[in-house]
Amino acid sequence: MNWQDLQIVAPELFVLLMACGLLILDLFLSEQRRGILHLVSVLTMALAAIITLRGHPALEQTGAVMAFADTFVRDGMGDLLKVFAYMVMILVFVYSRYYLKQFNMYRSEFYSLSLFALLGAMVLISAASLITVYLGLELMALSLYAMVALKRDDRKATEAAMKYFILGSMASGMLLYGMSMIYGATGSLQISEISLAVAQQGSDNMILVFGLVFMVVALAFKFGLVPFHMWVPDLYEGAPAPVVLFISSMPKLAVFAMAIRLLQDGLSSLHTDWSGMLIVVAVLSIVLGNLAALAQKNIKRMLAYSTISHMGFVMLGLISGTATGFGASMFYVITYALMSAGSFGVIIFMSSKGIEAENLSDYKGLNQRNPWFAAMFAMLMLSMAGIPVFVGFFAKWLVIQAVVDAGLIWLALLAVVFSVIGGYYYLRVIKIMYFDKAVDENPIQAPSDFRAVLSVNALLMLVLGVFSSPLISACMAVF
Amino acid sequence: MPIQEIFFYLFSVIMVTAATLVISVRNPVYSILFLILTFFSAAALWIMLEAEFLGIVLVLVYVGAVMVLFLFVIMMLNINQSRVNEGFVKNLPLGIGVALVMLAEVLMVLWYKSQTGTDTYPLPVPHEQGYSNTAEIGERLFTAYLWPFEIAGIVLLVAIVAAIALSLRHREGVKTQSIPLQVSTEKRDRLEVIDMPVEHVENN
Amino acid sequence: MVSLTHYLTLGAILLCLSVAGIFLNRKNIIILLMSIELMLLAANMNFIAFSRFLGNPDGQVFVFFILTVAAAEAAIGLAILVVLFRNRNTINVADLDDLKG
Amino acid sequence: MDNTITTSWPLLSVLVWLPLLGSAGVLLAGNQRPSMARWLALLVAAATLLLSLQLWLGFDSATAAMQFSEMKAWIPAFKVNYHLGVDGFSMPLILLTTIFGVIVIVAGWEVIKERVHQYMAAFLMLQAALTGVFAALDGMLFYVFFEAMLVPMFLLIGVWGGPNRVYAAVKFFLYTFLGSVFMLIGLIYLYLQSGTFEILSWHDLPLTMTQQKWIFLGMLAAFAVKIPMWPVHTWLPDAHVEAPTGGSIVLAAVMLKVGGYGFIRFSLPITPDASAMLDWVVIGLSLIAVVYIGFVALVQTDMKKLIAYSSITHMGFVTLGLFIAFSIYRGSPEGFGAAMGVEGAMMQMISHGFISGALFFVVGVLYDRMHTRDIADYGGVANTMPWFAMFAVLFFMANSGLPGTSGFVGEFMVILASFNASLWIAFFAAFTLIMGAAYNLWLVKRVFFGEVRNDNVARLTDINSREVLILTVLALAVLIIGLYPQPLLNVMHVSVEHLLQQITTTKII
Amino acid sequence: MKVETILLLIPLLPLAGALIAGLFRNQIGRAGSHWVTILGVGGSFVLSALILKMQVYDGMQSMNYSLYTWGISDSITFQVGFLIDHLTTLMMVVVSFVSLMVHIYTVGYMQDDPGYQRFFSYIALFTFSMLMLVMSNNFLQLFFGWEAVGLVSYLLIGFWFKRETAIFANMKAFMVNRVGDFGFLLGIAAIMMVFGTLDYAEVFAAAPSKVNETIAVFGTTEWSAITFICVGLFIGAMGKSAQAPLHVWLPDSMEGPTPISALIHAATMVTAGIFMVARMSPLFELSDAALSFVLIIGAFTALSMGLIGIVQNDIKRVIAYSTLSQLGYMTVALGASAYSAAIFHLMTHAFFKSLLFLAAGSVIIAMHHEQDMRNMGGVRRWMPITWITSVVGTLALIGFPFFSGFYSKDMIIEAVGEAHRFGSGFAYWAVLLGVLITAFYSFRLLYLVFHGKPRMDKHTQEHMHETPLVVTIPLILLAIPSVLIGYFTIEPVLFGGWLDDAIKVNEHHDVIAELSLHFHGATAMALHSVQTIPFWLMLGGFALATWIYMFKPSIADSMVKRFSGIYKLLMNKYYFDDFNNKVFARGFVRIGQSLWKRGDAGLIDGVAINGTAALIGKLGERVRLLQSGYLYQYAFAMIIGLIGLLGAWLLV
Repeated sequence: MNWQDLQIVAPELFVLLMACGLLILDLFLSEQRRGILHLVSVLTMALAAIITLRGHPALEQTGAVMAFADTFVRDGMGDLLKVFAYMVMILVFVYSRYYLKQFNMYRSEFYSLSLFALLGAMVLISAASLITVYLGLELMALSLYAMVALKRDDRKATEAAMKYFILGSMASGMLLYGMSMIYGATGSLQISEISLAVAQQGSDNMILVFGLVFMVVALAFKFGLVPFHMWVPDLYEGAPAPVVLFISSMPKLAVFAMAIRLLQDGLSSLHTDWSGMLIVVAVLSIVLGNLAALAQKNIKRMLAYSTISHMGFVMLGLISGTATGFGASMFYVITYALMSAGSFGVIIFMSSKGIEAENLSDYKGLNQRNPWFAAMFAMLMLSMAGIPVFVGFFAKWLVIQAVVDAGLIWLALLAVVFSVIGGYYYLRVIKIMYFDKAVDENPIQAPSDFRAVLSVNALLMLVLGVFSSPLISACMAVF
Repeated sequence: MPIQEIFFYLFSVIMVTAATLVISVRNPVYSILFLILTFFSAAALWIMLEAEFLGIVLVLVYVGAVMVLFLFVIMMLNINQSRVNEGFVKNLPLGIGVALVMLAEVLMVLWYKSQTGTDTYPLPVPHEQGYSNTAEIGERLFTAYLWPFEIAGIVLLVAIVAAIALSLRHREGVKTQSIPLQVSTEKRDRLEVIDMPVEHVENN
Repeated sequence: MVSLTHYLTLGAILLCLSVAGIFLNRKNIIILLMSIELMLLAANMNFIAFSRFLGNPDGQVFVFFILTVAAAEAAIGLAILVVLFRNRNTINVADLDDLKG
Repeated sequence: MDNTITTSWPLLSVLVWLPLLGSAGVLLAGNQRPSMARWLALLVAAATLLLSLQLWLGFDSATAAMQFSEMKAWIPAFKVNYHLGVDGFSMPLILLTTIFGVIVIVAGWEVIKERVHQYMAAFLMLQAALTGVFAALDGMLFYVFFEAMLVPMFLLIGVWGGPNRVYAAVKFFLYTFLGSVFMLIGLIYLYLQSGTFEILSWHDLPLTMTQQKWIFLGMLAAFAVKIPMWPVHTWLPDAHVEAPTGGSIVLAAVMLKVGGYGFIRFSLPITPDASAMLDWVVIGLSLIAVVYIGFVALVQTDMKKLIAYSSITHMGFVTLGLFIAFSIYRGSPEGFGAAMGVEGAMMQMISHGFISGALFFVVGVLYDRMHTRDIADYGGVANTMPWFAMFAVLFFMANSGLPGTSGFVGEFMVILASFNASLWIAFFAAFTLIMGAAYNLWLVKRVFFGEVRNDNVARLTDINSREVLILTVLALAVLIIGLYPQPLLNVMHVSVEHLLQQITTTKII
Repeated sequence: MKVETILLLIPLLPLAGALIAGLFRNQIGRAGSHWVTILGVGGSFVLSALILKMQVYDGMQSMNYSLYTWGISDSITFQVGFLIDHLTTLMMVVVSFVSLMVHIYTVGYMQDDPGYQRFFSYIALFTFSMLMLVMSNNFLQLFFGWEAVGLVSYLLIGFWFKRETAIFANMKAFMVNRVGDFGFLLGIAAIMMVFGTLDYAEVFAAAPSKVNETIAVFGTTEWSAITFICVGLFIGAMGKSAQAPLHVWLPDSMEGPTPISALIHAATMVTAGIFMVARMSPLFELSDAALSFVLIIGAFTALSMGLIGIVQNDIKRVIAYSTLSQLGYMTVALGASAYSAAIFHLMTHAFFKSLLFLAAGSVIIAMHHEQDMRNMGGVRRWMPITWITSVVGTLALIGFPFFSGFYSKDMIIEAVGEAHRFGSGFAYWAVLLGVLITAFYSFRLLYLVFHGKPRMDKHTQEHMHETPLVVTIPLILLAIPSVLIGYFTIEPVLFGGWLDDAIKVNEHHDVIAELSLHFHGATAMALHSVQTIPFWLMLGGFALATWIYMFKPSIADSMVKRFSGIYKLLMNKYYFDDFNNKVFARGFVRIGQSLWKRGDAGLIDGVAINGTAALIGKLGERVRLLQSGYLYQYAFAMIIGLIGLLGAWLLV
């Protein structure tokens, strides 16, 4: 360890510091002044972004710098993902405050656990060793388990937490089992060394493939891909909205990085094997996710299934195994995180007076009650459905292009057909907001910062769509 | 048969049997006790693999702390044991079937499809005299794996925070310390100067 | 001679047992948690065996971290369990079906 | 072909973006100030129309090159450009769009009372997307506009539509969406083959027969739904019936043309060999559209549905005219009649725009007064609305292809051209003469003629000046095109020549 | 004034009148509307006559030029232009004259009608359309005029659009015409394919060289292109000129006001088909098959429609069937290659038939719009002018020597007798028999209406009087040519080569040339006719009618009883209408219903679209149920996934 290493991990250190600081700060704050926590959290994100964006001098020459005896890597992909992770976190904080206050959950644990989860995500994003992958993942996951259960007097929330926890632990057990096989076959925990060793052995070594299957299963679980998706709908429905908002957005970025680290950085020589496995789970996710979403009446659950299908689409980019494919997936996952955050922002926005707006019917006639937010939500839904000019379309385009490029036209066809089927349930939301008469004519109120951020979030779908080039280029450039 | 093999099979059989019982006995207390037995056998096997430090840690930390925590929770929740574990018998064939299929797949790989035996992995040579497994691991932890080590610490911190956040309850009517209140206390909160009218004592 | 395969087989058996345990158990969540411990044990067994046969202590270091994390995990899991029990007065797996569909 | 002609100022961009800006402005006017929303929308649409005249005046009909070109990199990572331009095919269609941009706004002037600003804004958005579709020279840009028009139309049907609007709106959306995603894959495939999204480069891209076949089928899925062809036409009657008058007008008048335009811009020049090989599919479906749909139109009881079905038969002529060329070239290499088919198809598109737009407006006029579209509820309207009946009969006659009206030109040319391919194709195509007359006249008879059927009809008042204005404009357009189509034909000649040259050059290497 | 300007004015004057009367109907008022249209049509007549004069006396050559280019497509230039030759001029004069008469007559006939201005606008528009049709120099414009006259006919038949029968009749008329146009359009399309042009002159010039061209039908089966073209065009003519079986619309068209029956459905529009075939003579001459077809259709029409006329009781319908029969005569003449005879009959027929119609109209006015002859009788005594003109018209119609109809009809009969073509034998007998029938129903009409005892009710009888001058003057003006025109024009039109610049006849077919050998002047011909069969047939018909309707009306009833089968057949018009109604009208509706309900709604929407949607919804519901809520099943799913992947990748 030296000063150099600390410089490289500066963003992580800063977040860690602030997370611990928040824990202490809470001790000195009375009930009424909790707003400071919120403010500090948001500021932390902003500062972390600045620190991350300042970059590292070595990055520009080499593309990646390693630290802590090569257990930590900092590269363009990681930095980009982290910056968007901060951005999503700001959205999470702003949206949740409103909800937390209403549901009597306005406590420091939410903030510190969020920051710890973020830290876990950052560790995961920058992992260069199987150990850091595991630890980062667990740090994130453990924080999330706890956050789901934070609404501890709620039957559904605790049930969701329990299910999430059991299945999550099982998945990490499998991940470890797989890692042990990879370790055994390559004799190293270092991802770069694994890569070299695998390149020599190739898929002739069945132990490698064996380990790979377990790792893919774990990844699929974290992404929420069929058939490892069962936790997703229950969690989305049961967990408090801010936590779902969190889980549906930020961790996807980290898990994406994990997939890149493990599959591409480590096992790219096994591409033919893992791409095949990803095809299977991607197809299942796209098909089942969209079908099941059709049958939902609960909007959170519907979005859960939609997440499943979206993650299937993310896989499409990975399948190709090319730089453009990865870039496409990354673009997808980033924009998805923003879309998802916005959508749950609206759900939180609609939840008032202690009632969670969970049923689709709660959105009836939103256009009469608040046209601006109906439009915002409509934009988010259209973006999710992949309608041009919203950014969701560009994401779908790029991953499908990657698939076609890989020669899997049938897969591309299947994906687009099911995205049309998926279009139906997004349209249904718009239909409910615009075509149906409002049951409750009362206008809806929300704090101004909330409204401003939500508007920016939704408009971003449009702006990122029309001016998608910079982000696409950025995503393409890091691979 | 060399002594090593005898011990290997002995501990293996104990471990597998215990593990089987963990998932099949009705009473969770028995389960946890069998789990502890499983861990003990595992520790023995690890020591046979010259991972003394981890063997000891498994017994001391894991069995000593974590399993006791399990036991504690089981006792605390006082779970009703009388009800039969429905579905266990009904699903037994399926469960065993699935487990066997999986086992068959794994073993197929380990035994036939690849050579993890003596071909690619030469039999380990025993360590030289004076080698300390603990020292080596310790050294690695604080050099090569410093960053993970730090993170592991944070993981534990998160566990503490989470556990407290989830289970700490403020009961009504119970007087507890309020740290923010204490810290933010100022002088005037404690000392109140009361301005009282001067009483005229009648001297009589 | 006890070969690597023996240890790996042992790990595999543990893995399968834990899987069977998770599937078969419909009564008690705690048994599920224990099954997961078994799964981790299986992984640990593999790591240590490989570490030994590779002559590479990294595997043992990993096991050390796994044990640490498993402890933390157990703590959080049990905390969630307690909260759940408080809400429902049961930790029966089959009763956990508010969320479905 | 890169010899595009650029102009000094970005006219096409203005035509695309001005309505969008206008729609934002209209939205800002808010629900409280409907008249401001109306006037603003009208102002924007009128300004666009005036600007689009420049397109006509400045158009050089002597070249097949793209004119008024604009090109900027949009997503350089994938060579997607913001590339606009028009040729003899797209220029008239853009004019059609801008003309109807004004007409629909006037058509909804006092009829729409709820959420006027959103209504007007939706139309402006629609106009922008349609203009964009016709002007786009980049595959991805085209697709973006192609899809973008779904959303405002979806809302128009769903919010201001009839009782069964949700079904119709969703059906409309998903149908077209489903069709277009197949095209998207085709576009992507073409990009991967050529390394660019430039449509004009795709025109020169060599492709094997297998590749062409699949690309052709992908495109067919999109355009067949859009135009629409049998058997993927059923969204159209539903959408038309439920849509508000303005929505029906723009749907029939402009939106359907996107399908025909797509065939011209994509299918034919990009996959000429596959088109030649599979032309029998399109021709067969076109003839089914003419005959089968003609029968179906005959028995409709809802006026809008009848007109919608008649739109399908008329669009059958567009596809027939476009694809008859291959058969002609097979018969004789000099391809006499091929150009007439394509030009007939174009004329049919433009003419159908005016006629069907007018017819939907006619129905809208009645609907505004009677709130029913059921033919059985009418009878003897000519007694109470003589002037209106005059216009209506004119448009229905035009719809049945009466010479002297625009409806004749396209059908005539296509039938003449198709005779060069086969007697029987012409035979079935000419069947429209009978079927078209039958359903149009029967409707006229039941709705306009006869005794005043009921009190509601007796209370009808004749058209007001706003309605007279719209009907007069449309009637003039219909008559002028019918009596003197040469200026329009002249615009497209060179482009048609170029297209024919493209489709007769094999791309298989 | 330049000739071109004159020619342009001829159609445009009526158009201007029509537009003014139609669009400014409220501004110009009733009188304004008839003045403007009468002036327009009158001007048109005067100018047409001027052109005729220039051709006859000034030796004006035929002109062929284009007005403007309608469109250019492929290598074809579609023009709008005029071909002015003798045939055209003849038609122009006839059309504008009859039209002018009808305009004047209408002033009286429509006096009280609320749609007065509209009516004038329509008939002026009709005149324009008809003139454009006859003046056309190409097929496109021909088709324009063709459909335009159809449109106006449609509008006029349905003029009283409150009447259910009227609007049924106008739709029927348009539809039947459309069936004809179907063939017509295919014919034009074939012309374009074979000749690569739609210009008459070019087509005619190239025609002889295309005799051997064929059109592929099925595989190797090929049809002669010229025959196909001619048959196609003639099918169009069958629609417009009401040849069986496309004649069904014409009797029903009598729902329109009487002037319309006179103008459109007797004198002008219905002869468009005849005119067209005559104009196309260079093409038809190249196909014997087509001519035979024309001949047989014409003969059948001439005979069968005349028979129906015998049993009709509606005054206008009798004349309508007579018109059908006469059109059949013209068609027979065409089929016999006696084009000029057809045109000649067309011209004479235009005068006497419009005269008859207008006379009938005059009666109808007097009868307060009663049209049933059974309620008339003895009208002669109140309406002498009408009676006399009617007698003149009737004599012309039955072909009484010296009257115009005599010359034209006799020429046709003789021409057919000379023709040697498949079907000419049948045609000859048909036209001969037709003479008898014509005479019979004509006099039946005359007797039932003008003679015998008055059978109308008291009220009507008391108000009977001769119609005003605006009605009778046209009658008189039309009666004059009905008598004289045949006598004076037979020589130039038929034998003087007047039409030679338009009509081309193959020498082998040239029956008129054959007849010219026997022709020694109009007077001689009339005198000679006493020795011919047609004359005696005519007299026979006259005698029969006189006997039955003047002296023994009971015979009529007993005949009806005795030949009830035939009577029923005739009364039901050979069941053409029933057949069309059942098979076509109802059949089409039924096909439409089943395609719509079963095809569109049932199969495509029901099964394919909604079925798919429902299936997807059901699948979604199933998939939703997979999510049972039970943790062990979730775990099971994961394990199955794991095992599946392991199995697939390790064992396979």
